[in-house]
Amino acid sequence: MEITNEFTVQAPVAQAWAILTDVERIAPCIPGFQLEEIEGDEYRGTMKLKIGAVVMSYASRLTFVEKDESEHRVVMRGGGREQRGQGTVDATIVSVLQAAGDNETRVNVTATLDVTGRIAGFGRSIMGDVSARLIDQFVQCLETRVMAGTP
Amino acid sequence: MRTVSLTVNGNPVDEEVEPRMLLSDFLRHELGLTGTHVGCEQGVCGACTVLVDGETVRSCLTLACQADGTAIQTVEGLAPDGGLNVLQRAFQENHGLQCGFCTPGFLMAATALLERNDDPSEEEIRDELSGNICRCTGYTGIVRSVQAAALQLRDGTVTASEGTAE
Amino acid sequence: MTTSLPIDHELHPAGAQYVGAKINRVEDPRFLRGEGRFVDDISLPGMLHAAFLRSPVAHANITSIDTSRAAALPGVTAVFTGQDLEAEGIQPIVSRAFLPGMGDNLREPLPTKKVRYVGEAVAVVVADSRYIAEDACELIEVEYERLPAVIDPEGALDPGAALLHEDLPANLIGRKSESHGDPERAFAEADHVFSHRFVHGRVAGVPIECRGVIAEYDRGRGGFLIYSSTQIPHLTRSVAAECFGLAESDLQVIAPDVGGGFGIKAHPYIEEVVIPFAARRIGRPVKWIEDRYEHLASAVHAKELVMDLELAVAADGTFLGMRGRYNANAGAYGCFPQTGMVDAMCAATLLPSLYKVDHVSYEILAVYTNKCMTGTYRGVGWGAGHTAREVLIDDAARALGRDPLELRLQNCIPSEPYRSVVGMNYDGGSYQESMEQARDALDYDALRERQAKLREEGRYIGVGFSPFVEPAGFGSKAAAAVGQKHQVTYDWGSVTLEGDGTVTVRMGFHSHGQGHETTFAQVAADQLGVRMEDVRIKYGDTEGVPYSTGTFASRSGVIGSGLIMRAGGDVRDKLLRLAAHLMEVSPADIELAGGKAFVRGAPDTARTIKEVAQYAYFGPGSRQLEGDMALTSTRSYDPPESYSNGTIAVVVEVDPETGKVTIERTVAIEDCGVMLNPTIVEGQVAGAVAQGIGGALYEEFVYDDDGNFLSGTLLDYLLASSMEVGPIEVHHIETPSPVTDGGIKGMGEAGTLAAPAAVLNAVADALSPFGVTFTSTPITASLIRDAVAAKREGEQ
Amino acid sequence: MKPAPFEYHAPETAVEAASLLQEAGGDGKVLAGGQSLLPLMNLRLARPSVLVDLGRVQGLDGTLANGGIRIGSMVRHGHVQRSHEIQSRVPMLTEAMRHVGHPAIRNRGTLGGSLAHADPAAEAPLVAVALGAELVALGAGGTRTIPADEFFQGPFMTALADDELLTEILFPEAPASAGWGFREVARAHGDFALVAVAAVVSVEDGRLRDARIAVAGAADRPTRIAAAEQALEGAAWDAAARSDVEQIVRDALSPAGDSHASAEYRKSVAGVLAARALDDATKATGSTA
Repeated sequence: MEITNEFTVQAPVAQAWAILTDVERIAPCIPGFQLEEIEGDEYRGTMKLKIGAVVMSYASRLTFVEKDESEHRVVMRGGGREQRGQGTVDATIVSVLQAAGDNETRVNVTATLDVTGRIAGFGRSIMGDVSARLIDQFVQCLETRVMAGTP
Repeated sequence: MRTVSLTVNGNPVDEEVEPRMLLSDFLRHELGLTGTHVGCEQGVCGACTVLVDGETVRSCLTLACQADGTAIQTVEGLAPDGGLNVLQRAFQENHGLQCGFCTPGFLMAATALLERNDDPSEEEIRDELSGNICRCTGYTGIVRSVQAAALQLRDGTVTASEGTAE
Repeated sequence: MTTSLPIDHELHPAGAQYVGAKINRVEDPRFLRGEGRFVDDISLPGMLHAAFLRSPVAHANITSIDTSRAAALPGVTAVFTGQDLEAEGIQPIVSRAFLPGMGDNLREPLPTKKVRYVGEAVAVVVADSRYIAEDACELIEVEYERLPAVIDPEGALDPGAALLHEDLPANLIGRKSESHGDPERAFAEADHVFSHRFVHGRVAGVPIECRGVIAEYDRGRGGFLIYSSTQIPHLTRSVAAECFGLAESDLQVIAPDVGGGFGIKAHPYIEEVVIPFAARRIGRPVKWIEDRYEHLASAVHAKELVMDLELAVAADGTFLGMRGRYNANAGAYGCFPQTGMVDAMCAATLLPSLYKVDHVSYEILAVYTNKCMTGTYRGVGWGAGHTAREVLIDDAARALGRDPLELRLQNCIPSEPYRSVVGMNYDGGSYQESMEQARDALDYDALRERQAKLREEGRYIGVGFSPFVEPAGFGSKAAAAVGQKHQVTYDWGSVTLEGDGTVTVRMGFHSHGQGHETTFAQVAADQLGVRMEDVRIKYGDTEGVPYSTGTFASRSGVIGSGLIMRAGGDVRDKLLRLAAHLMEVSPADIELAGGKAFVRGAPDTARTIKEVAQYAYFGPGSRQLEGDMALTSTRSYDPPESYSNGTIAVVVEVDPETGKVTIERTVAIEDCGVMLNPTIVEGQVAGAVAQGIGGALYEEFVYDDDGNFLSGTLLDYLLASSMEVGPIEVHHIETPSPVTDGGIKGMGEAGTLAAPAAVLNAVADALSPFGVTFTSTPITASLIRDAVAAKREGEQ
Repeated sequence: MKPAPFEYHAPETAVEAASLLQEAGGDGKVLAGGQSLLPLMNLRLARPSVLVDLGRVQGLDGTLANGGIRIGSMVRHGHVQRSHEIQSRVPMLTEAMRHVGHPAIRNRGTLGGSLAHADPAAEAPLVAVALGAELVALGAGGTRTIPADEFFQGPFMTALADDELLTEILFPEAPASAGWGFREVARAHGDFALVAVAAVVSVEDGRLRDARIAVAGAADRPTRIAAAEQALEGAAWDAAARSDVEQIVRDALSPAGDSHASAEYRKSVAGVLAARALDDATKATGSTA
């Protein structure tokens, strides 16, 4: 499953790049994510996905596969495994940053998701809506908490 | 564990249950009333339908502890004398069952219907029973059975709870 | 002819009063009182409860399984994996090859190396309760190395496709081609050739009772007692015995009351090996009750076929030839005993159906994919192939400007016995008559007028016809006729007159809705002149009843009645001799009826059959009779091919803007030869039709491209309710079979086999102003609306 | 298919319930009718560690009519369906209940539970949005009133905090000139809506006024179609208006497709049902527009 999303942050592209590639800084804004340890290139933590009454907790890890500052393109690979149950999430997230003005950067995110287990087992698809909602929350948090505190 | 006190088919029951125990499991495995069947535990098939305070309820979507203080009726309580009541007999006479697995749920749903309305149209019967799935009969015999029971009840010759020995 | 019986051995011996009557079912009261005894209603002392951990991925190597945390959970007795079974030498279930180039398919009860579909059992937990067992399943840690999922049946044969079974050269299960007549020429000379690719959706019977197994091991005797919700207790015993390396009689398999089967429970399953294994290891009885997710994900699916059909038609509408290619998406394993070829094979061999067509060819293949294995479901591939053919015929009729029913009547075979070009031996029927009767029942001309009128008001009703032949009374010869020569059937039954004058019939045919306790009691009572209430039908326990391949493929009615007529006839002869001896007359003068034996024409001479039986068991005088006087007989019966027929017609209203279909009326004309009990025939027809309607409009097992299973609840796999199905009228025609005992033809599958085509044809007929046609099932509201919209856009 | 273990509480007051939820700190869940929650728990998709059963809480199962009507959050769907008091004030809600599952589901399921569950295809949230209902939430911090438009925030997501529960729902009084329509298409009777539309409109001097059109099943939450409402203001309900509304509603939505219905289906049928619901609504006003 592929999910595409675009959002805009109020910051010049260089600054946005610096922030968005700094996992420790953006981690608090990833909805439900709790960063627990960093080992070398790998960021580990718990991802708690809450969709109404449905709560899925994943032991997750995140690594950078590609970080191309000249093209402002970053590829991350994430993986998670349900803490109770057998489901997994694997994601490849490609983000491309583009200046949209002096103090504005457009971020294009394409996530390729491979979800297995109970959550993947339904005919009614809400994944698209859910991820759009999560990205909204992420951007909102980014703007109010991370960007606001950036000189 | 929690204590629940209720009546089942008129008999008082006091039991300790784990909060997560489903009412369907409680009736079947704690009380041994295996006439109530479990077909999906997803709230769709209706096989586990029982009457709680006179209303149809999916016992797989009810916790036993939620039933504390209620009066429950199950299929075993329909014909206490070991015969068949009007509705049950109508099911036999109109081929309203084949494998018999969904049957208790249909009987309970039809009992609640006839309790409220002794002259339901075919459409009303189909609507009221649409939460119960039967894979054997194509519903033809079931609808006919409920119609036949309603007719007898309207005649006034029998009452719903009246049992007849086989 | 294979069956010449003495005159006494007939369905209606003198005095018969039950066969053919509408008799209420004798098994009903226990179900109506909630006193049926299904597997989950059984509890054995000391019994533990099992839950299976199932694969969340479609295709992967198992790199490790850590069960330690699960095993440590309080209340957990044991956790077993494939390694545990392998270590004790438990053998795989084998689905045997039967065509050149085909390989055996071995299925380990629990996989040791890889998983091949979402829902495949990987480990089993045994605990004090099902609740705890499920808690423990969540604590098992399995590492999977993912492999590409093979989902598409055509892509499965690509050279680059991932291989499901490493011991096989490809994902091909088997392939076979046949040609009859000269189809090349027929197609070359045809004025019209109609063709389509039809994709039949993956469906299943979905009985309301899921499966379930209880096993207990008798350490002293070294044998098992296994309760299973199965249609085939004897085959289950055979397969389990083979897996454990035990003699068959070391296992007792009991199928108690079974809450519907529809073919889904006509296969042995791995749980019937794993649960006994767990019971043996632990030394206590173990119960496993399949939950609905497990059932939907892992009990057999069926009928997923990609079918390429061609129909050659002459200018006057005569059918000249048919060609078909049938590719079955058979899932991850081969089912026992038919293999994954079953649906494609059944679909192809019934290609000409009731049409007089002299040139037919087909290619059959089946492939392994990372989906649940397929097996039999009411109507099997016959239904899928039937739908594809009948929809194509309606398309052809529209293109030719012909009435669909007339075109069919023009091409229909005669009523007399007929050998189809592919070699099926139809035993005669009411092929044309059933179509005409359906037409009359609908008041066809008036219906067409109403249709035209409503169209002017912007309302769309339509009618669809689906005439059918149904291979039934499935014995070895019928199996061979559908290409399944390897599926030998074998069935015995016994009839015993007890010392109290009651009659016990023992047979392997299990009853799970068919009403055997009634119909077979009717047959037996007529054979022995006893009252029906004095007959008991015993089935389901391998220790208590003779061998049977089992209840499926509309076979019990024909074979069971034949067995009872044969064995009952033997007992009747002895009963007549006993009565004659007791009454000091000649056996030829005795008549049996209503529980009494009397001298013909002198009812006041009557002695009750109880008196005669007591004379046999306890009366010293009876010992003067010579010869074997055991009041019991066990007989077998393997009937010749026989075919029911009929027509299903459906009237629908369709909302072209929302795709909503309302079924206004269903008429089913059924000719199953001599009927044992019309009430039960009608129930079988209506039930089968409802499942057919479900398959046409609502039901489908959906997998995504990664092999995720998207139909794990009954909210996803939608079953039709009383609101969707609507009223079903059943009409009878009774054309006795000239070849079966008693002229009986099997029945029960036709509705599921034929109703989908009637529904699709009716919807297409309703929407004919838009030019919409269908090439897949199910036709959901979304599919219908989108098809109308596509045609509308195309016109703009 | 059995629920994971949890701690169970059956408080007798709403305040007690709220404080139990607060103590649970995000791992608690309200059990109202349970007809959506228990299937999820049986599937172990939901596994709250604390379950707060509102079944014994006093005062949540009543109705109070006063122009509009206040309906307690624990009023069961079946009661809503049968209540003459509710039918006389919010007949659209009565009609919508016919589409909620089946009788046995409606006998347990509650209005508040359905709203808090916020299924984007559910009927009660749709009606609440269409009629401009207000939802009253009680939390440890006290009571607040949330307009339905703001309450639904995404698929199964609401404005309720973890420690809040719904106590009542206020449906405003409808103007005498207003008519309503409710249309739904489901795969089968009682199944979730593929698409449903609720519409309210008044007719004054042959012109449409104050139309409210809301759609369920075609967005991540029940959604008003403002563009269509504006287009109808002052218009006559004729073939052109009808076709405009159909088009506007369709264009306003960008639903996802799934194995039950395509995206195009949901968009298009939303338009069709909007027009039909408005047919019903205008007819119900008794005036010609």
